[in-house]
Amino acid sequence: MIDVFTFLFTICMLSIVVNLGISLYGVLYKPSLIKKIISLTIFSDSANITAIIIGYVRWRNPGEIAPPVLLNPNPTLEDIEEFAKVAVDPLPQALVLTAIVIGLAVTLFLVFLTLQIYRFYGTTDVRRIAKLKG
Amino acid sequence: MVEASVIVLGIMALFALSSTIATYLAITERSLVKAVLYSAVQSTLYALIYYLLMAPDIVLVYVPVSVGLYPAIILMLIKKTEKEEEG
Amino acid sequence: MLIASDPISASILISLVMLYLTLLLYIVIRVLKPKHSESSDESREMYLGGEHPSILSKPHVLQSGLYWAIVFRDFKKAYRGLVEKMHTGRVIDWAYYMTAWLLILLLLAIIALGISALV
Amino acid sequence: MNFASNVVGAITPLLAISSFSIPLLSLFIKNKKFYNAYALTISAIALAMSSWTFARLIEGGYKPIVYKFGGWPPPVGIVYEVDALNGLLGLYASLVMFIAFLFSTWYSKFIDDVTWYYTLLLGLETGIIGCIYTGDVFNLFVMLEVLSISAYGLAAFFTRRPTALEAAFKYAFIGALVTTLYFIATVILYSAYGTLNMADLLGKSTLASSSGFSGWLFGDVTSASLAAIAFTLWVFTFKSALFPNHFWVPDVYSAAPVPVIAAFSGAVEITGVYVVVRFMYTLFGAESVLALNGYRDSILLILLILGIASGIVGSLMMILQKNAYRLLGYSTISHIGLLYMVLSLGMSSIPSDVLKTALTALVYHIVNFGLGKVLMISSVGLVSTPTGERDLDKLSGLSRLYPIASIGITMAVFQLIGLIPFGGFYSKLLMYQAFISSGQPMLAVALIAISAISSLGYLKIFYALIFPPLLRSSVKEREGVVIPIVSALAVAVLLLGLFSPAVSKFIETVVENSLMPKGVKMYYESFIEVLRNYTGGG
Repeated sequence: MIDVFTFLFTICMLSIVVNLGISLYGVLYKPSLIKKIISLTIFSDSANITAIIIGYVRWRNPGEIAPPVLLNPNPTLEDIEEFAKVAVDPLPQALVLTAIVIGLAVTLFLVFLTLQIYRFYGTTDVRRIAKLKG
Repeated sequence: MVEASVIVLGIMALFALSSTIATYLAITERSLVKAVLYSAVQSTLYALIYYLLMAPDIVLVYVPVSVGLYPAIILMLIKKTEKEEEG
Repeated sequence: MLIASDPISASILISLVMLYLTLLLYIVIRVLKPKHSESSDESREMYLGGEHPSILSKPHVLQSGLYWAIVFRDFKKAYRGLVEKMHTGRVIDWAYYMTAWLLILLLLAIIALGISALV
Repeated sequence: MNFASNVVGAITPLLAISSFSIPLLSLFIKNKKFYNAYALTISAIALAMSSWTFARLIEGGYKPIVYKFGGWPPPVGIVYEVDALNGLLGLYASLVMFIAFLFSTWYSKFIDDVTWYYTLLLGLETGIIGCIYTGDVFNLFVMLEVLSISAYGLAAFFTRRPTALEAAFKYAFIGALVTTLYFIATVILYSAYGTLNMADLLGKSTLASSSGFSGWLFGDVTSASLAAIAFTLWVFTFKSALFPNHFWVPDVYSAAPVPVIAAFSGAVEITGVYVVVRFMYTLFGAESVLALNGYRDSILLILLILGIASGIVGSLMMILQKNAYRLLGYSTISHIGLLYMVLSLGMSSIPSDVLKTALTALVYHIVNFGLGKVLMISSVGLVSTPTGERDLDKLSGLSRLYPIASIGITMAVFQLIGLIPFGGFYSKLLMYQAFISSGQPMLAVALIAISAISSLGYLKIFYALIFPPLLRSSVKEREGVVIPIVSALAVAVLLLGLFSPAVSKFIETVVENSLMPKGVKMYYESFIEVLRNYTGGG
């Protein structure tokens, strides 16, 4: 059974890494600014999902798995131990929440910038936006 | 006998693979509107993966931002600028 | 010689180099200093390293004309590479250099891991 | 000690809150002078707090000060850990930012919307101080984002100038990519070590290599460290504008507001250098897992080569420039190259006293270069701002209107080239000594060659602004606060040189207590002490 787990997880990780690579290519080498924005959102989404997969500690202790929410309002020590066994790691989720919010701000700024650039240069093709050189 | 968790994991792997296809299409597609749609598909798949990975709180934030807000803003941007990517 | 590790001799040495440099720069400035009188063919050649002759009618040497002579004579090839291949102002051209640097870093990591796996 | 740690923790929240409250205040107050005074006061308070912190550090024998956010103990909560190095650099950065704010009070005459400007500039200072003081890898990411977003906004501040927009997009797209990459690096580190605290990482990375155990959470500690350091180095060489990642600097410089340029070259890029030093010497030192199969050595070697390349390319491109600030951008790149050249002398083959000289030269040169550059930018800014021109041809002779600017430019050129009574000479001398005693005289030759080539570039500014007679009739603007700024900085660079034995001795103590093995041990021990206090003295 463990082999199937590892295999499927590897597939997940691998496709996310491929996503990262493709979107990295998109941000760096695609000439259209809008395409760059789209690639950038995909890139940060993939980074976030990497963090979440790492926080999903399924392979560390196979068995039950639950969101990191403690249901019992007055937990005993055993409750907490049991909780720590089944819960996913909450820290990456907190990190991802922060990253999503920051990414939103950056994307909005980039959209505004692209709009302004289109107003001045009449294009969103980066090969033609090259007044500053040398 | 197949465990339920293996099925969940299998579904997740399937989603991840299809998200790769969606990403590839989004990057290579010439028409920007279609590219946005592909990236929305990819975001939806990611949201489902988040759900399977026991992160419902992320889903709650991620879906409005990445599936709703980003495509809307970028579509607005496309409407004001260019619809096609140049060669 | 260059290999002077104690502070005093290094200090003297570097000061000499600096002095030499300053002298050199001073000479360059003196040679290129604008002359309001008739300019000889020689100085004309100094200025006109690729510049339009109209700059001679200006009361003093403009920025753009000053180093062009030296630059064009000595660093022509280097500058052509730097300006036309590297600092083109297009983001896509930078991306090649930037990814090359990232790839070097990752490649080194993979090599280091590979060696430890082999040994 | 407790109070000192609270002061450390209070600096960034103070800056952040005062930054975000400006848009609110702008609903009620429209007066420009109010915002000038407000921002200046806040940055003066930040400067006072960081210098007070550094004074406490010296008093306590350079024992690192740890601040726990919200009282959460490390490694669970976020901590700020200030040792001698980041104490000094935090003081330095807040000084540079204070000068930038002081200059802004003069510069604000020429810009329309002051509120937005000060919001972003205070945000930038928050990011810089946060990045420098933090003791947590993920908090570094957050602060890096704060810094970056403010920096993009400031680069695009003149939204009506196409060049400003172009520069901002070039910076912002790759900047956003780069910070996301750093996020991945932190996640990788967390996955392998199960911690985000810097001191904890330091302990675990050293332990892992000596005892050979691995695989804490996910994957292998060694491969995770290698991947994380690869990404981190790429990110922070972009932020600090090392050679292949330097392209954004001249573009941003040629279009941003003048005080922002001073802040960029004095503080933002130095922050990048600082983080690289922190990662290469504290987190992943010579004893850590990174030393596996010579990976750390080869990375340092590549950084050395890139440093030389950066110095040469920067100083060659300087000669070609027509825009005054673009020229200064390339000069920054060339100096960053010099900094990376001494930074990378930590290979295992180099004895530790040479490394100590090299790192002393590094810190000394950071201060020299930063103050010289700020002096240069404020002098050139005084000349160029009233006309609105940045072209050297169009500025020719204009500094004859402003004698103080001529003095400032002259002193700054001497400082940046490294002439003898100025500080720049002595830090280059230290670098020279480090190169020679490391047994690589070619590096010393490269240092001299870079200084020589770049002096031609500085001469260009000199020659354009000071020598030629004044051609155009231009209205003279009142210098106001620029006179004290320029004269204070000119005196400062001179003093840095005249008292160079004392200064270099002091910096050597700082380096010894932060980056050398003794200092790294202190960094780790104060983390352990905080942890022990929390768990109840055990």
